Amino acid sequence: MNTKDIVFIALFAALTAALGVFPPFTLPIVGVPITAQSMGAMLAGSVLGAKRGSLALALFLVLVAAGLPLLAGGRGGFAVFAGPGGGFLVSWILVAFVVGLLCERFWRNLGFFQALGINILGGILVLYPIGIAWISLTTGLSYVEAAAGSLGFIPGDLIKAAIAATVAVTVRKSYPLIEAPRRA
Amino acid sequence: MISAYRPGTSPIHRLAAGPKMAALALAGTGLFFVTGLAGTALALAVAIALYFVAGLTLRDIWQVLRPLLIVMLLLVLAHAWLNGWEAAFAMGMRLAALVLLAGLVTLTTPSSAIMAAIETGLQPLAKLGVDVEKISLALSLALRFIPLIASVGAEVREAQRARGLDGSLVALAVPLLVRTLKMGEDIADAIDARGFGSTRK
Amino acid sequence: MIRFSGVSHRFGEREVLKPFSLELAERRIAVIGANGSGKSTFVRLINGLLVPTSGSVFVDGLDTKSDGKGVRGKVGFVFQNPDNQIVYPVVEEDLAFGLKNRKLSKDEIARRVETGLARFGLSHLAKEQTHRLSGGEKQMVAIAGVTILEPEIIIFDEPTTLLDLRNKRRVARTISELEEMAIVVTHDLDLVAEFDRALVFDEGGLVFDGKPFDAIRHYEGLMG
Amino acid sequence: MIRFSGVSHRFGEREVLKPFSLELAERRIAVIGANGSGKSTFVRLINGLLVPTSGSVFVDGLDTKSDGKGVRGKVGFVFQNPDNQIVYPVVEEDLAFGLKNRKLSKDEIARRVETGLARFGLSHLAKEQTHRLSGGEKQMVAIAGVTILEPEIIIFDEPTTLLDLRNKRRVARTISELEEMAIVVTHDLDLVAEFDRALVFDEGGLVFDGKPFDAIRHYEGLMG
Ligand SMILES: Nc1ncnc2c1ncn2[C@@H]1O[C@H](COP(=O)(O)OP(=O)(O)OP(=O)(O)O)[C@@H](O)[C@H]1O
Ligand SMILES: Nc1ncnc2c1ncn2[C@@H]1O[C@H](COP(=O)(O)OP(=O)(O)OP(=O)(O)O)[C@@H](O)[C@H]1O
Ligand SMILES: O=C(O)CCCC[C@@H]1SC[C@@H]2NC(=O)N[C@@H]21
Ligand SMILES: [Mg+2]
Ligand SMILES: [Mg+2]
Repeated sequence: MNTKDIVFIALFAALTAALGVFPPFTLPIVGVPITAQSMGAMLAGSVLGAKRGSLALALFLVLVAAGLPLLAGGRGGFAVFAGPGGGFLVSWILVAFVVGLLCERFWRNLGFFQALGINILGGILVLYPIGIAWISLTTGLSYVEAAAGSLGFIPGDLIKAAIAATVAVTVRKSYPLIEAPRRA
Repeated sequence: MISAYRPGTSPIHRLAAGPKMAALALAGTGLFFVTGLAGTALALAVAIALYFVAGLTLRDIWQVLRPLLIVMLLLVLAHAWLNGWEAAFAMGMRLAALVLLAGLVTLTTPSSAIMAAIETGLQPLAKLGVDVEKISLALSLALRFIPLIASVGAEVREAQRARGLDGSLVALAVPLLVRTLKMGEDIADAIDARGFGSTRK
Repeated sequence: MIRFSGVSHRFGEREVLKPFSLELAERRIAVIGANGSGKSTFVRLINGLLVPTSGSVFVDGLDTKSDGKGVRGKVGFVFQNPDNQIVYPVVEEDLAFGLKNRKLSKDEIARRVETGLARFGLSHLAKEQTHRLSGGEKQMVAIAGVTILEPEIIIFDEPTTLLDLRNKRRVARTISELEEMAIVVTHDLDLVAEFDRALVFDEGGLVFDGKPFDAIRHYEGLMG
Repeated sequence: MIRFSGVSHRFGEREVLKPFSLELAERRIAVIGANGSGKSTFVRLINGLLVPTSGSVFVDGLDTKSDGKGVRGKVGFVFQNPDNQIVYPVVEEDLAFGLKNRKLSKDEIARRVETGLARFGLSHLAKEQTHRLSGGEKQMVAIAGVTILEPEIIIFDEPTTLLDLRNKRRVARTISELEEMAIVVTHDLDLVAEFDRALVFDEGGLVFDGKPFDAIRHYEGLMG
């Protein structure tokens, strides 16, 4: 890991924090906000790949845990992890990892639709089961109720995946930071 | 934006960042086991009292709670509907106490002290071969980058506005990212040029 | 015509422009002064990128507060740091950017971009990645991207920073040949020696307003 | 002493420095030339931030290719854009950054930071957030952050960009008073008029090497 990797990791942690300028909108029932910040995880994976991407999100969450008010709406501290959104938050690391891994795998011919598919897979299909389980654990809602209450995230998350995919393919052209896996 | 720190000389201010954060973690975990109305009300009262010990005001308490108010309200309602009012109030008070305690640490500790405490906390990891120096560089850089990215974002938007495009977020994302990455590359050069690390490829 | 009426500006606690009133109508106006004296803040008020914390700024009668978009249609702005100005990854795309927002036809855009590139000696860089350009090359791209929009007033914040002699002269000539009104913030005193009027700022105050020759003397006096 | 032996450099297809060999030992060396002529590339080869695509660069006998860290301990670098040079959120922390990498004691660091701040007239900004500074203030912080490391050779890439007269003079004085060898890339010809030696680059080639007076004439000839 050289200096550039460290800088990029810090950059995407900061970028995720900067996405917190968009005000959060809290969904009723589950009590978890719709936030632009989950796009930080998608972007980090798509642009930096699995390792640096997931470390960027881990770094962001350390800063949040340390009490810096970096979550949308100016929240931070341990309390947010104990709240209903905590499962989602911690899983952002996994989202960046999965998205990054797949982007690396399909790097050679990564077009918009591949990138979109990857971000939906990582940013929704992988993320939600864990996030919803945590909601149900912390709020006393049943898993099905929590899942139903989380449906409201889907439109926003699709838009975020589309933006992340657009950025991923443009940046891949002008600023490739991921290396394609070597094949025999 | 990054630092909510309120300078002061109270005992809570003078407490070192490390112990304060450790106490917060302990209290946070402990609170999970407090479920009754009386227990949670006591916890909330203690949290509020600590604000006054730190020389903070009701206004500060309000400012800490405000961003979470809607969430808490909704949660309490949902909880009441499912598990009854008593459990709902207990949960609401527990959450408020947690948030207030976390906020208290942020308000009474400069972020540089928080950073330093994290770095100290990481020291044992050095023995396991983790490069603590790199982690602490990453932490500081992230803090430096938040306003930098925000200002790059503002500048790109400003430049776009100056050239006739008002408020398209998608059009913002690509140039923001490319500029940020280029900036990252230059900053990495500057860091190396100032004698950090050894590996370079 | 630009009119400042009882304008002052603060960032948070800090007053970076003390109250002043002013009318600007000359074709070539220079703004000089020490680092941090408020020059950039002053010119950003003109195209409504900043709105004054008190008082009002009018451009051709339009209030920057209520009609920012209209004002920016009249006032072009070349920023201090070209990196902030360049919004697209490829040079020719970047030049086309402002034109696209004007909803011109594709052909028209292509034609203007070509002329613009040629005018600033950038034709050979048309397909280049903007972030790979040298400092001076970026500066030229930034200037081209604004003049191509043919605004009525153009503000230049330190336009000759980073430029070599040839490009400096090119910019100086470009500014002198502009039909439009030009307001130039600069530390390059030669550039503005022939201007119609010069303003000197110091510690947030407008401390001199007159001919460049006298303004430069005043400024040199301040610098000790 | 710096030695270039059969060095050339390309970015991808593009040859930005044509093959040349050179030795540098003078105390004050200027590098001038057109935008995009390869000046920044040239100086980045000196501290190993770039490794030449062919040939070798030696600093006091150390090969930049194999001993980058050693070389960077000897060669300080002040970059063109101060925003990208400042690493820490607070001015005094940023000045301390390079010193921390040297593993100096806390007291020693604090002492040197204080001296460094005073030397560049920055003491009143010690606790300021770096992103709040004006362009010129940032430039001074960037310069202070490097000179505080007391390297043997300092490279300045456009150090007076964005500075007002007072700060320009301060930088000129700082450079002239340095014990260390200084290599200055600049478009500000006054700054280097008294230097010991000047190199002129054009289109990737080293086209002149001699006294500043003659170099400037040569350069002005090139600029037409
Ligand atoms: N967004 C901001 N928040 C707080 N302070 C600011 C902000 N922008 C500028 N300032 C401060 O306002 C003062 C004036 O800044 P401005 O950029 O107008 O100076 P300037 O005259 O253009 O200087 P320079 O010649 O260095 O570009 C500076 O001291 C600067 O630190
Ligand atoms: N990383 C890079 N990839 C591709 N091309 C590059 C890269 N860096 C520089 N160049 C190109 O190499 C050439 C020389 O660049 P360099 O930055 O050395 O010029 P310069 O003499 O310092 O110019 P200026 O006076 O404008 O700063 C330029 O044409 C530039 O576009
Ligand atoms: O507390 C927070 O600020 C964030 C909690 C997690 C939010 C999740 S991430 C996936 C889903 N999509 C959203 O927009 N919000 C939730
Ligand atoms: Mg300015
Ligand atoms: Mg250069």
